[in-house]
Order: sequence, then C-alpha cells, then structure tokens
Amino acid sequence: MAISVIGEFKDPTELLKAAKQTRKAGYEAFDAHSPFPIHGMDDAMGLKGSILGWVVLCGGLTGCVAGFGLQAWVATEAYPLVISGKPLFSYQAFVPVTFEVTVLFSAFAAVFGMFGLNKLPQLYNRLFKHKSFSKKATSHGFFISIDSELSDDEVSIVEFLKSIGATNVSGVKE
Amino acid sequence: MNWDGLMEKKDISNEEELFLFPKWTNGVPLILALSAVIGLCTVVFVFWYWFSPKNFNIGFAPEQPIEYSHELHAGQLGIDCRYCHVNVDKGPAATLPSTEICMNCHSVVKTNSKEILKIRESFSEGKKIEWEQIHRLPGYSYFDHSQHVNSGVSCVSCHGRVDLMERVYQVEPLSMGWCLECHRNPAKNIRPKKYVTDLSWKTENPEQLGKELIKKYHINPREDCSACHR
Amino acid sequence: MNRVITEDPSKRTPLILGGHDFKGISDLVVKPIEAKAPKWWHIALAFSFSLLMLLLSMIGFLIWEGVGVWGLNNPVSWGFAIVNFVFWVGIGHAGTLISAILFLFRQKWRTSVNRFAEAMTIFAVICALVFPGIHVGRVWVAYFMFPIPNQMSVWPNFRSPLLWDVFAVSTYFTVSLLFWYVGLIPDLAVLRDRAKTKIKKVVYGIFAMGWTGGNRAWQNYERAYLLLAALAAPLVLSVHSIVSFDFAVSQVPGWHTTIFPPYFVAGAIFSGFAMVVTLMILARQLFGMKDIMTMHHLECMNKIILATGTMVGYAYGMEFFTAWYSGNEYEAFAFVNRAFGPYAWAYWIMVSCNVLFPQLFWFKKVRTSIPAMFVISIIVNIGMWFERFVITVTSLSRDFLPSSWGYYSPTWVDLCTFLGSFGLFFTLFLLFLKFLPMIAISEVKGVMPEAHAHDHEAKEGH
Amino acid sequence: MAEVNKLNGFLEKRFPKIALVVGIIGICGAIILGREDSTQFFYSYLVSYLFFLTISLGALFFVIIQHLTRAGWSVGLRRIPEHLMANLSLMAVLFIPILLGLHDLYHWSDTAEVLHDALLLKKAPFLNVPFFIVRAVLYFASWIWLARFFFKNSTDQDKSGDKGLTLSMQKVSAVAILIYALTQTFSAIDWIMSLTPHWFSTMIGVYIFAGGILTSICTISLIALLLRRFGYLRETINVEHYHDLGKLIFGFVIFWAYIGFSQYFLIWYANIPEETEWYLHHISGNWNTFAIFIIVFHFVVPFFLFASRHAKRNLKLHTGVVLLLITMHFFELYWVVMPNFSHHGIHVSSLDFLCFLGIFGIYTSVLFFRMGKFSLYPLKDPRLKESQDFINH
Repeated sequence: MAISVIGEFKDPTELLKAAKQTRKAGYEAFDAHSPFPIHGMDDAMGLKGSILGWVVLCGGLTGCVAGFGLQAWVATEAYPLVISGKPLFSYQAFVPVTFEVTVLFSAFAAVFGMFGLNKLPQLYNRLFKHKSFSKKATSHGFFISIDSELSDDEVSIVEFLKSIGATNVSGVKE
Repeated sequence: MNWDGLMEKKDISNEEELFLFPKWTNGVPLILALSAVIGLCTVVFVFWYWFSPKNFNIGFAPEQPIEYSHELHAGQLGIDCRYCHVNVDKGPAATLPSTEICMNCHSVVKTNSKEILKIRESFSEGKKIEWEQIHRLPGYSYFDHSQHVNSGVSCVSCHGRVDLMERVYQVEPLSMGWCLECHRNPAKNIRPKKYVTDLSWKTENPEQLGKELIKKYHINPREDCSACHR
Repeated sequence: MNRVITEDPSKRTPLILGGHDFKGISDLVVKPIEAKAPKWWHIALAFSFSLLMLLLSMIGFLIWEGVGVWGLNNPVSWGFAIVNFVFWVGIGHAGTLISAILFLFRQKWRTSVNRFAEAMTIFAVICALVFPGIHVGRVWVAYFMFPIPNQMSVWPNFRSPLLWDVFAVSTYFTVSLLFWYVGLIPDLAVLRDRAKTKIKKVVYGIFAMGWTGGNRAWQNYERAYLLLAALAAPLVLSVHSIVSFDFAVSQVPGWHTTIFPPYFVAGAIFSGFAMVVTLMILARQLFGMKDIMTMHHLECMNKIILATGTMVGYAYGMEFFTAWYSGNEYEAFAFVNRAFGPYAWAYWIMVSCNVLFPQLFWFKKVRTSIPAMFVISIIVNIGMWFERFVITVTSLSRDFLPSSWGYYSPTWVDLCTFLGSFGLFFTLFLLFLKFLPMIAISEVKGVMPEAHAHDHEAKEGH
Repeated sequence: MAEVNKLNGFLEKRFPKIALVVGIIGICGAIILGREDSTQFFYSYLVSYLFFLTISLGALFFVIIQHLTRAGWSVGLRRIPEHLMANLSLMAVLFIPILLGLHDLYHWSDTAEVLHDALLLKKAPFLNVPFFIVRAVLYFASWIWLARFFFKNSTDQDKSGDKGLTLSMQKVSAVAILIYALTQTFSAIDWIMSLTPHWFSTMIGVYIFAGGILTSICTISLIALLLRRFGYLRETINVEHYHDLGKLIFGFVIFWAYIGFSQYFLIWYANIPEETEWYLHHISGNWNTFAIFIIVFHFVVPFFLFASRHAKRNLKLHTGVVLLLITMHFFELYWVVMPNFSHHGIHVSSLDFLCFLGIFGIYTSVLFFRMGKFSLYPLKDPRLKESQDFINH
C-alpha cells in the first residue's frame, strides 16, 4: 500500500538543504512543499526544466494555422463577398484575428498544459491527512514529503527525515 | 442572510475532524471536461443541422380550405402554371388565383361538387378563400418570381413536381444557404425559357446547356447582401 | 560637493512594511474574508446593486423599444455605446499591464497590486462587453458575430475591424481570466486550509484544485505564469490597437491617423492606472492594507500615470501638427473643429484632465499626498472618458458634407445605462473584496527578504 | 573584483587608428566617385548617416531610461551606451555634408518648384531651408547637451564615487525624456519623412525610434561581446546580462514589427491616395522583394531564434542574432530612404559601400579612442553591486 511520509522544516533555507540531502540519500519520489516558489529548489531537487514551453509553442502554432486558415477559407471559399473593393484573400486584414487566435490557443495550452503536467485538479490527496501539513503548507510551513509504494518503508523514511532535522514527522496512508 | 452563522454548526476547526474530499472526486474533472467539449459540439451541431429548415420545413403540407388537386389540374389536365398564377412572369409575386379564374371553368364544370360549392360561395359573396401559405422565405428577404422565371429557372427548381402532388407540400428547404448555393452555381437550374413551366422536362446534359444559356441570357446572379435584403 | 543626499541609491525601498512574517501576511490579507463584512461594505453593495438594477432595466427597455431610445442618429451613428465600450476596455488594460508587463520587467512592487488590478481588468472588460452586445439592435442574433456553421451559409466578414474587436476582446477576457485564476490557485489553497466551515472548505477546495505547494508543481506553475505574462503583454497592446483600428481604418478625418494604435494603448494604460489608484486608496484605507500597499507603490503608480499622460499629450500634439503638415483641408478642419467647434467644451475638458492635471505629479509632494492623488486619478478617469467622446462624436458630427452636419446629445437612457455600468463594476468588485484575497499572498511572500534561501554551498549551474 | 577596467593593447592603440584610416579611405573614395553623381552620393551618405545616428540616439534613450527607472541590472554595461551616445557630437559634424546636399535630397528645398506645388506651398512655413537648419541646430544642441551631461556625471562618479550624482542624473532623466521625444520625432520628420514631402504619417517618429532603439541595444550587446573576446568585462557583464539584453532585443523586435505593421496596415486599409503613394513607391519593382526580405530577417527569423531562453544565453547564437539585426537595420533604412531616389527598384552603387565604410571608420575610431580614456564600466556607481549580483529567475 502506497504511503507518504511528511516532515516539517523551519524556513526556506532549511528546506533547500533538506531537499538536497533527500536527493543525495537516493529518494526519487519526493517533493518540497512551500507557500511560494523557492529559488534554487529546482537545482536542489535535481529537476529538469519544465517542458511547458514546447506545449505552448505547439498550441500557438495550431492557433496561428487555425486562425489564418479559417479566415482564408471563409473569405475565399465559404462566403466569398467583395467588400470595400478589397481582394477576397486580403491577408493583411487577417493579421489581427490570426494573432488573437494564436494567443488564445497558446494561453489555453499554457494553463491546461500546466494542469496536465501537475495532475490538477486533484481534490483528494493523501498528503492532506497530515494535520500540520494541511494547516500550514500553503501559508507558512515548509515540508518535505517522500512517497513510497511499500508501507514497510515508513519507519526508515521517518528515521531519515528526523535525521536531517525535520519536526512533526509522520506517515499518511492512502 | 448570514451564511457564516448558518454554517457554524458544522464547525470543523476541531482538531480531530479533518475535512477531506472523497477519493472519487479526482475522477470528476475529466468527466466534466469531456462532457463540456462534447456538449458544446452537440449544441452547435443540433442548431446548425437539426434546427434548420431542411428538417423543419420540408414536407410541410397543410390542409387547405378547398381540397384542390394540382395533380389533376396541372398534371392530368395539363393546365399551364401561368393560367392560374398569372403574375409569375410579370412581377415579384406569383399570385394566388382569384376566384374568378376558377369560375372560368367551374361555372360549367362540376358545378355540384362539394368543394366547388365553396368557390361559388366565395364568388357570390365576394369573400376570399383563406389558402394556407406553404412556401415561406427567411425573414427580411426579397424575392422576385418574374426575375427567376424569365431567366429560365423552372418552377420545379424550388417547388418540385407540383404536377404530381395531390396536396402541395414543400420539397426544398428555402433557407438562405440553399438560395446561395444556386446563386453561386446556377447552371444546373437554367433551362430554355419556353420549358420553364414544363415540370417534366429533361435534357441530356443540363449543366452544359445551362452554361450556354447563362451566356445567352446574360445571367449574373448577385451574391451580395443587398441582392435579397434590400 | 555640498549636495544633500536625500536617499541612498544603493538601497531599495522596502516593499512590505510593518515587519510581518509569512503567517502575518496570510492573516492580514485573509482578514477581510474571514471577518464579518463592515457596515460600509453592505451600504456600498446595496448602492452598487441598485445601480446594477438600473443597468439591467435600461437594457431591458432598450431591447423592448429598440435602439431609437438612444441619442444616435445621422450623422452621429456611434455614440455612448462605443464611447463606454472603449472607456471600459481601456480601464481594463492597467490590470494586464501590471500583472504581465511589470512582471516581465521584474518590477517587484507589482506583487502588492496585481491581484487587485487584474480583478479590475476582468470586471471592466465585462462592463465593456455589455455595450457591443446590446448595440447590435437584434440581440438574439448576436451569435452571428462568431464563426459558427449555420443554415444561412453566412460567415463573418474577417476584413471588418468590428469583427477583429470580437476576437480581440473575447480573447482578452479569456486570457485575463485564466491569468487571474492561475494566480489565485495558491491563494485559494490558503483560504481552503484556513476555512472554518465545511461549505467554505468545499467551495475554496474545488477552486484550489488540490494545490499542495509542491515544488514539482511550482516549477510548471511558474513557467506557466511566465508564459502567460509573455502572451498577455503583446495581447494587451493588440487589443487596444484593434479597438483603435475601429476608427483608424476608416477615412473619416480625425479618425484615420497612423499613430492611433500606440496612442490608444498609452491612453488605456493611463486611464486604467488612474482607476487602480482610485480603488487602491479606498481599499488600503478601509481594509488596513497600508503595510502591503505602501506609499511607495502609490508613488510608482503615479509616476506611470504621469508618463502615460504625457505620452497621450504627445499624441494629441502630433495629430495636430500632422493635420496641419498634411496640407489636407479636411484633416486640418477636423482638428480645428475639435478645439473650437461645437464640442470645444468636451475637447478642453479632455486636454485639461489628461494633459494638464497629471503634470502636478512632477512634484513629489503631490505624488505622495493621498487626497491629491485621489482627486487627480478621478480627474484622469473623467478626462479619458471625454477623450473617447471627443474622438467619436466630433469627427462624425462634421463629415465631408456640410449639409449633413449635426449635433449629438445623449438621451436619459444613454446616461442611465452608462451610470448603471458602474453599478455592475462595483458590485463585482465589492464581492471580490469580500470573497477573494485582494492581494496575491504567495507572490508577496516571494518578494520578502526572508523568502530567499541562503545557499552556502558553491553555486551550481551558474 | 579583479576586473580590468581599462582598454589596453590593440583595442586601445592600433584599432582606432586602423578604423580612422578605413574611414578616411571610404569618405575620400566616396567623394571622388560621387562627383560623377552627386544625388546618388548624398542618398548613400544619408542612409549610412542615419544608420549611425539612430544607434547613437537609441543609446541616449537607453541611458536616460535606465536612470529614469532607477535600473540596477544594467549598471555594469551602461558605459557602452554612454560612449555610443557621446558620439552624437561627431554626428553633428557629419551632418554638414547633408546640409550641402539639401537640394539633391529634399525636393521641397527647391523654391522655384515649390511655387508650382500647392501642397508644398502650404507646407513652406515649416519646410524651408533656414528653418530646417535652425531645427537641426536645435536638435543637435539638445542631444549633445544631454549626452554630455549624462556622460560627464557618470565618468565623474568613477573618481568621486559621489552618490548624489546618481540622484541628479535621475532627476534630469525625466525632463530629458521629454526633450528626447520631441527632438527625435521632429528630426525623423525633417530628415526622413520630408524626403517624400507630400506624404505624412503621425507614426513616423515612433517607427524610426523603434528601429533605432532596437539596433542600439544590439550594438551594445555586440560591443560587449567584442570586448569580451578581447578579455574585458567578463565578470561585470555576464551571461545574465546578455540574457536580459536578449529579452529587450526580443521585445523591441516585436515592438518594431508592431509599429511598422500598424503604419502600413492603416494606410493599406484606408487606401487614400495621398498616403498610399509612399508604400506604392516602396513596393514597386524589386523593392517589394526587398520589403519581404526585411520582414523575414528583421522580424520572423530573430523572433523565432530569440524566443527561447537558451538562445539568449548562448553567446555564439546571441552574437549571430545581434549581427543579423544590425545588418537588417541598415537594410531597413535603405528601404525607407532609397526608393525616393531609385524609383523602380534596387540600384546598388559602390557609393553605398564607400559611404558606409567612411562613416563606420570614423565613428568606430572616435568611439574606441574615447573608450580607451575611461573606465569600461561605472566603477563607483552605487548600484554596481546590484548589477553584478543580478540573476535572471
């Protein structure tokens, strides 16, 4: 049965140090929780860069092609009307809407891509069973959580977290 | 109303009680997202496809005050459309025939029939017959019968084989998209002017003939808004 | 040298005063949400709500009676509806500017104001959207504006600036909303974790999406925020540029001038900042947020008002000069008519409110005086409304044919609708103040000196 | 910090001299060849002149805006734009040939012609030779005054370390920006827009400004990279600063495209003869191909290259993009100015090269000569530490 062990740290500096030690100790499924992003934490946890930029690029290109394509098709095929003497395929006039649709699709890609990568929304999360965590993690607490697929690991992880200076250490089950 | 006060009873600040969403809630967002996408597409599709004159109007065949049979008059007897609809090649409206036109024949033909009695009544009292309108164009549009008929567009293109109908019903959607379709590509609906009211007329290659006639008649159907919405 | 050094350039003004710790910031910001709403809030809400009802009844009356109840007629076929539309969209721009552009420029002082300003953006854009929605005459076919397949085989005309507006403003609204919501997620999680009642736990919990503040999530979150900012920055420029195209692509003298796009953008930022200052002064006073929304923040905002006001002044001047320089008599007449024609009163209100009064911000005394900035910010808002009025109405009332000249004046319906739109705006704003954090809690914490982890080991990767 | 703060060796001693020789050869060659075709000479000269003028003007703006916003990140690299803007005095001297060529360049300066042209007659109160010269003097006077003020205060601070100098520069910067906006706009009207005297656009000042500031930032980056190659400023200007400059370049590439497109678009859409004239000239013959070439390499390519964080921080790629943009700025000005002379298409002349070489040599020579005399970065600026500690998040 999958478990998570959570330990609390004093401040951002302590959390950063703890994250480094956790990584060094060989744990892979762990996370550092803080009320705001801490600079340097990505390096400390050994995270690779976010791939969201590529998602947004794809979204943007799709939007660009879709926006321009829609206008070109509407103006020349679906409803060809000469208006104010402009050519049917007036690509200049299509620029504003193409731009807007590109931005719209990119923004959707950014937001929903972020949700996807972060697996949000996830209303139920076993971490919330930890009392101190559920009260402080988003406001003024700094926590490390380590996941394990085996509940047998609980004791050793608790020991480890205590050894690097964590308080309020306890495990939560699924 | 004080919502805070109302909820005070369920106070969960108590250390023992920790509020957690049940586990199944994690599946809900995906379902919601999917149903939103599918729902939106369905709404558009239903309005675009289903709620169109194609589905609402075709086959509309109201009961008329007199059981008049086009099948008999135009079909078997072969009366030309223009005999009754006198204005169809002269002005915007095709016009419903006046009682007098019916009486041209029916003062002698079948004078005792139950249906004809209604015509006689109308004739003697000067009361008009309340025909039900079948073909109704979209709102705010202008349509001229003579313009079409005189360009070689046959009655059959819009009204179908009326000469085979016992009771007339609508065969084409008469929607704006349907009008535009022909205005953009009229060739297959253009025929020599003399066959305009010959509903059974057929030719080998109507498209080819239409193209030639378009040149000959100088047909240039307008596609701008003010062609119909004037 | 005997120069008196008034400040030390090597030190930066602190962004947060009052020595709060992380918990203190949460407590301070969440207080208005957790505490009972003060009396003034109820009174203000009742007042705004009645104005909102006025708006709704005016819209109902308009739809029932037709557009004839407005003062529109030939030759002035564009009046209050477009003026109010541009006014509200313009107000909205400050929010995006503060959240996106200042974010990209690393102006950390933005963290105290951005939530507030973004909310203002969204509510202002809602107000703006009302006007094009109701001015189309037959409201029930407003869906014609979108490219939806239909049995008429009709598609929108993508060569029309009015359609660009539809896309620009709806994209703008959507992206602003997304940006605002993404920014809110960590703060909603704070509210969720502090909530005392079950209903609050559930509602805030659903919107917080189960945020745990894990760094793996923060990493993607920060990237998303950066990308949204990078997208919103050109978007905000494009939106008001496109609004300016409504006028500038035409051939009407006084409308067709190439400086319109950047000039409209500057004006929009100008008016929006003024609105933010007005609201911020009230909110920080009434909710006791002076430690977070400090005088330093207000001063920064006032400087931007001064800068953008001067840009607007530059554009007025360039238009006048070029109208003369062009040697085109219609062009020249349009501008002479603005300043000395029948609408000269509106023109001079516009110039004095937009160009002259903000110049008082050159003085630090004025820039840091609450009453002075409150008055000036309201003056600027009035001035910017008149700018749109002047542009729209003067040019139309005097076009190429003197025989068709006319004079436009609004009817009572016009005025009540405009007044009512403030009801909509303030109702939404008051609800926001009560139910959502008016300051971005996690962002403010992020710029506090304590938030920086001191890494004593060797720097990695630099 | 053990950073060398003075130029020495090749860049200090020989480089300015070589550049000067190149410049003199270029100018002399241009003058000799230009006697055949004075109009071509003056047009070629104007393009190159405007190219370097816009760089110096952009640098002036860059310095002013850094003070106005109390910027910290840019302190370490601020000396480079300060040197660039100090070259405005040189640009004033180099303006004299344009005055000599007024009749070749500006149609409105021909009083006999103006009498037959109703429009030009209307504009005569503004577009006449004496007033033109008065304005030019006014522009240069204010630019040189501003440049000297900021240059002198900044270099004085190297010695005294007086923090008050920073404050007084901040104070002046607000007024400076107003003066700058007006003079920059009207100089663009005078020297560029009046080449086509019937045409008018309220946007022209902003358009020329956008290209200038973009190129100026590229030049700052390029000079910093050059100095880096020779071993200078390796710590004071590190990859974080190049990243930031890259962001500004990226932003201004978009801004330039936005302004350029808006101007074109509004004129295209309204389609009024008195305005479209200008664009018709600029897209006739192979000028059209040239315009597309500019759009692609002045906007599309740099946009995609510089969109990624990686590209801005990779100094080789950075150098490439910066060089491309600087070259494209020259072509852009060429496209703006030249169709007034060769109406039906590009006409490449050896004078184009010689004039560029001439001004380039003199400009660079003066620049590096002055650079050798001062510290390479503001030694005692109170925000220098902030600049060095700066990291892009």
